Amino acid sequence: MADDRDLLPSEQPVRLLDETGSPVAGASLPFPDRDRLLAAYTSLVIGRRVNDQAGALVRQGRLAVYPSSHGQEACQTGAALALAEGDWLFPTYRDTAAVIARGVDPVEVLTLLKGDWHAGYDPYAHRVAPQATPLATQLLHAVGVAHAARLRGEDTVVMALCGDGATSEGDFHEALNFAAVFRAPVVFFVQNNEYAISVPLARQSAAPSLAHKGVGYGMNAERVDGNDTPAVLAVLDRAVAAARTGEGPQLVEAHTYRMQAHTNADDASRYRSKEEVDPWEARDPLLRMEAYLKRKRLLTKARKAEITERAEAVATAMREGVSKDVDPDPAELFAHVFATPTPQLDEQAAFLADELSREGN
Amino acid sequence: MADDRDLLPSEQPVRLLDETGSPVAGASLPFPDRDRLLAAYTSLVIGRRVNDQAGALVRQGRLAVYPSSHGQEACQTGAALALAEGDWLFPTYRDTAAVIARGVDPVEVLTLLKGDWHAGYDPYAHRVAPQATPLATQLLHAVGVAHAARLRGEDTVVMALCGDGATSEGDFHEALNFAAVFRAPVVFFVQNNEYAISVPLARQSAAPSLAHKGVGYGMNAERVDGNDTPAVLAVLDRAVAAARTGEGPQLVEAHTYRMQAHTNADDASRYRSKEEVDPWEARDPLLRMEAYLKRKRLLTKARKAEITERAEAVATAMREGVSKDVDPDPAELFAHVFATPTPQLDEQAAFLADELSREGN
Amino acid sequence: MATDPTKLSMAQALNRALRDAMAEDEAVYVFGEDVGPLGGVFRVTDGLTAEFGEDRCFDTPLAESGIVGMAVGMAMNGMRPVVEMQFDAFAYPAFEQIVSHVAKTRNRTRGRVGLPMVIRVPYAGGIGGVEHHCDSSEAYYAHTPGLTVVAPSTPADAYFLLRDAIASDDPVVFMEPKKLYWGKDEVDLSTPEPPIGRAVVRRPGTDATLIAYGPSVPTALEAAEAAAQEGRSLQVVDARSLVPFDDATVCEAVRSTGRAVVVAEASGYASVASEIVARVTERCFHSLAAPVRRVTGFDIPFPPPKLERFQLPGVDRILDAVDDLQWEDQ
Amino acid sequence: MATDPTKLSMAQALNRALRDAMAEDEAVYVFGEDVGPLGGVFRVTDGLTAEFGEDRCFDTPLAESGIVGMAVGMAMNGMRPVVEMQFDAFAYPAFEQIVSHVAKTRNRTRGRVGLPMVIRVPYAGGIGGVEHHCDSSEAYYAHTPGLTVVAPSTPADAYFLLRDAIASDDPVVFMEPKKLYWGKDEVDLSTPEPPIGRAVVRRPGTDATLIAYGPSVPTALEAAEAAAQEGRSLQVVDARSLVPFDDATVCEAVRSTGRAVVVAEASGYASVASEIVARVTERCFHSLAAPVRRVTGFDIPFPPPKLERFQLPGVDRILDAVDDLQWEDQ
Ligand SMILES: Cc1ncc(C[n+]2csc(CCOP(=O)(O)OP(=O)(O)O)c2C)c(N)n1
Ligand SMILES: Cc1ncc(C[n+]2csc(CCOP(=O)(O)OP(=O)(O)O)c2C)c(N)n1
Ligand SMILES: [Mg+2]
Ligand SMILES: [Mg+2]
Repeated sequence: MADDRDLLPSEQPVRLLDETGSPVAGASLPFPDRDRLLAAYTSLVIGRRVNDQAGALVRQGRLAVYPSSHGQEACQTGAALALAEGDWLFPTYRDTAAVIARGVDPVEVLTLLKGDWHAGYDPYAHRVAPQATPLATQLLHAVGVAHAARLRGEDTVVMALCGDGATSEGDFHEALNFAAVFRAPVVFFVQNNEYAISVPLARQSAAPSLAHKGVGYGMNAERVDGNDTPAVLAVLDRAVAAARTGEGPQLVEAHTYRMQAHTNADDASRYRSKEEVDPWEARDPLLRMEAYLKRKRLLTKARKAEITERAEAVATAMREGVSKDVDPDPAELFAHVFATPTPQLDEQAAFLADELSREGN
Repeated sequence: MADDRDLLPSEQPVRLLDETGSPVAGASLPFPDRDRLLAAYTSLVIGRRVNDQAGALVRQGRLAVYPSSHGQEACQTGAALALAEGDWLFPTYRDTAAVIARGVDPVEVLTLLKGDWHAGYDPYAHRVAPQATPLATQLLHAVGVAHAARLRGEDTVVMALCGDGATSEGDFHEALNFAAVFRAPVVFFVQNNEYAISVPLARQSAAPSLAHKGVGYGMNAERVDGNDTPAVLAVLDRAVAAARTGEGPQLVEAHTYRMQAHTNADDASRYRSKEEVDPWEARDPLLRMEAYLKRKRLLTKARKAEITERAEAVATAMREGVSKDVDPDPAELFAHVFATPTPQLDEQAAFLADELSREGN
Repeated sequence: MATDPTKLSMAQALNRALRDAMAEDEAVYVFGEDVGPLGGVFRVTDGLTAEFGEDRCFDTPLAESGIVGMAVGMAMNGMRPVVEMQFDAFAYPAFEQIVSHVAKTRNRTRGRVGLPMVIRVPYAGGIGGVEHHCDSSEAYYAHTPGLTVVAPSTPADAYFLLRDAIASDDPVVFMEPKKLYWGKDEVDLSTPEPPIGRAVVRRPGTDATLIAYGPSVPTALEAAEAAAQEGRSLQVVDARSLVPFDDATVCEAVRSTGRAVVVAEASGYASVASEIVARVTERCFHSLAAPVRRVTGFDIPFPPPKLERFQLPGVDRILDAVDDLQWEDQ
Repeated sequence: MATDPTKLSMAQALNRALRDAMAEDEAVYVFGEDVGPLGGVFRVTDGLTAEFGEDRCFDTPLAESGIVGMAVGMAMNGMRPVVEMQFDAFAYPAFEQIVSHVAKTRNRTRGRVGLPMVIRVPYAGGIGGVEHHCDSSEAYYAHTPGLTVVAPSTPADAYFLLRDAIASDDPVVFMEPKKLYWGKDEVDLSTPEPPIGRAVVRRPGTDATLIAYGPSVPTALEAAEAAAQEGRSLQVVDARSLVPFDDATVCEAVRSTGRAVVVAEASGYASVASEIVARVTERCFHSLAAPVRRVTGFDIPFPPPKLERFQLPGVDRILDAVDDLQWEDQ
């Protein structure tokens, strides 16, 4: 009991870079190494490009909707890069860039938003759960996956993502509590982007920070500047290592900002001002990282061009893939409800097939 | 942010009396006054008598089941006595003694466990919500009642009770969070009696204490020795006053122990030993309080006899009332589903009436 | 309150109903996710915070059980809360509150504590929504004793049913067909629609009866129009009020034609459509020339946007079902 | 595994099924509230922690959404969790997990992620339980596409259905009729009952068919016995598997008698009984001499103990319904 103060997160979010991209003095964690920083930068650039490209596809009517992580790419990058191959990622609808950074084919990821099917990728291929829509529900699945791995003696870590709004749901509480009680190796990574659609953080919580919620579960918690890529990486690396080595679940809150509307269907001008948004432009994670790498002479022109090219290639593949018209087979509607369709589903499938054949489809 | 440490509850539960009933040195709160202490003692004695009588009624087959608060009477007393007349109490199934202490007729309270109807008393008469069975759900109702009162400018406080097990439910989280965000005048009073049926506290939480959960909501939290009547009263008085004067919701955890099985239907020997239970006998809230009052010469023989007599009168009324055979009218089954029965319910009521008349009922 | 007929979308009609109810009764409170400054993701609460202040229409933390549970407490304490669940599937976290408290409180307190509250649920498909945004969840509520459940099919109906729901002393689950939010229609605020509990014959007809509600009513009307072209006269009954159900109107309609098809978007198994088939058959058995047919969603999770048209009851499918009503026996 | 017929209560048969499944397949994990050292409030998990260790059968924090959500994750990761909801109404906090994930995961992942898990729900009345302990909640699950829903009516059935459920690659909601937990019957572990998906004719009969499941099966059998005394021959079909439903067996039975009564304890509106009436009528219309009747719970919250006998389908009520099947037309 004497050490419950250790459960309090740091007073200020961990920072390695200031807003101009200069290293801050007296940082509490070391910088990730050079290779990791370059990998992170690559992922940042691709993430931004993915967000932009998806936005364009929405405007062209190729995607119905896209919840962009523009401005949150440092978090997206960190979430993916902190994991080992055998680990699991549990993303939300906003974490497309993280899913792609983990290796999933962007076109498969966008199946959902294109409307062809629900989850478009194989969750087992890269150990990425389907993107979750019902808020906070996926956090419990993450605990289950982690607990199962632990019971089998595997050293899998599960990274479970959610937003600030989702922390208000009962499932958030139950997930953190189950993880803590069972010491399940989960890193709960909350991207606090200040909004849940139109609802500001002050309506979600009266706590000093969302990381403070860790105390109530006896869980280590940390806060990080979510637009500071090296810091996000360093904090998540530490959290993943702690979870992996049996220190139990970890809670990390990243302070970031949702630069765009909730989705293209949203009108952010109804609830926040340009004056509020503008200062965040200066904190852009990509600019900060680039400034740092340049200052450290880690980013040559050639390197940069190569990365930009890679990002362009991803965008092109995305554009082409998403623009391909797929005609999902209605018969599939009945195929996956159960491992083997019930007699009733067989009847219903036959009914539809008959209907379609009569329509000459 | 500099003061988030203030959110941490005290390192040790607040205590005014030690286990022998002597005042502890350096207590953080003053003793309640003499009249209040005597009122509390009276309520303790009645509460214990109510618990014993209900147990006897179960053995006689007059009550189907009774979840006893034996050993938790200090908490039951404090919860009722800390409230003003216009305040509300939201009890659980285990809080029969608190409900009675608030003035509700014991026989009406026991309607539920006798099986005559569900909630047997008028919740508006003493501002006591029906005893809640689905765990933690009532905490949200408490927030709603408090919020409504606050919106109307009333200075009502709502005392919302739950057990240690119930803190794991999503509704606990949502209730505390809503209360904190809306600054609703609710005192959440958790009776941590170490068990949820058979499940020990260690399976509910890995936090240093349940009071630590307040931190995650930015809510004042306190811990108290739940078998120390003056301390419970002092801590709840302070919490109620804080809630009433606009300081927002309060969380209080009482450390106590469920002396008996969960209910008579439970077999506690399956999950805990006599060795674990026995030491708690010495911490009995009634004995401690009595020792203190005697030491302070506040409890004369005559006074004690008078209180015992009052408790006996309550028990007698309970016994007689509960033993009266009530024949609930089946027609009532259809009367309260809606303010006005639907045509379908009228039909169903007529169907049953016809059936009964044919049976000669 | 203007009384001239005006053209309103269903979303606007609902907004108008909320405004009028809030203006008339200061016990009416509106809250939920994004219902404040944003005005709701479907703009049904647009302008309410501005007009009535932050106390009367406000955003809550993101937790549906919390929203419904808080509404229970406010209703216990003299208010008439109207809460919004953002989408059908996002009401499920509140299921325990709805089933164990909202539905049961009057009964369990022997009539002492009524809960005058409305739970608005934008529901069903037809808008190309992604998974978890298109569930037809009415059966869960309709099966639960103690809940009044209604579904409007026109802007005027939406206005008056919502006013009625807010005025009700009992909890009402108010199912709003999302795909009808934007369609405009004349609304004459001076001519009330029938109250909760009453079905409405939306189109007369003599050969067979279509029984529909909510999003399926316009489709049923379209089907009747198409059938008329082919010389078959279909009657269309809008059930509107799923609980309480208007047996009298529905059965009179079915008896008058002797044939019936129930049209509903939800998966058919153990659904409101099953109930309508069962109760109509029980009551009209000897007037029926053929078994009552159902056109419902298949027993599958709601499909992705590209496939949703196969799940939704369409005109052709309804007409096929009508063709199937054993006309050869005539 | 003993193969001699032994007398077991349903609770013991379920316990045996869990033990045998855990012994055979180390991927089977049992958890929930009080299922560990206590052995469950109904003792269905008695001895499992002692026999298989704390990893295989364990208590969780008190949170049903948590239990089901964690089971989803464990099932995703190679295990076969069997979770217990302590009582019917206490499964409601898990409703979102059940409807939005348990039921939909295989479908939404295009068949890639199956969830082999069992959710055990002790349910229904007849034991004098207080409010929230007696709900017949099967319709909520049966209406939800993607869930297999079964309800045993005998110890042998309980054993084999639970083994089947655990072996299933799909999630099964396993409804255990509480009032049948203690009744003992011969169980021959060497003679399997039919698999999930099959109804069983529990008693032959020629005049009318009673269709029941779970807690209502013994009552239906009693009614048939009483009717036999009066010279009427009632057939009793135990539906057992609510999803998938055995249309073939049930319809064959109904056609053979031309009259049917569906018996179920749940409130009737939009229930599994409604579905059975609807689908039997759709399929057997011209074989029916009278409309299929229902004997169900009234559309009221489950009554307090002293009044529950009026809610439960009883022998007399079933016989009255049979009398009502328009015998005069014969
Ligand atoms: C259970 C549930 N309730 C409501 C919604 C509707 N909804 C989708 S996103 C969203 C806001 C989420 O905010 P946050 O958790 O902060 O994540 P962000 O969108 O900012 O990334 C809401 C209310 C939902 N998806 N699930
Ligand atoms: C939602 C819900 N789940 C499960 C139960 C069954 N149940 C009744 S009491 C209980 C234990 C509660 O423990 P705790 O909250 O510590 O209160 P105590 O009984 O110790 O006073 C359980 C699991 C319930 N009533 N409600
Ligand atoms: Mg957010
Ligand atoms: Mg307890």
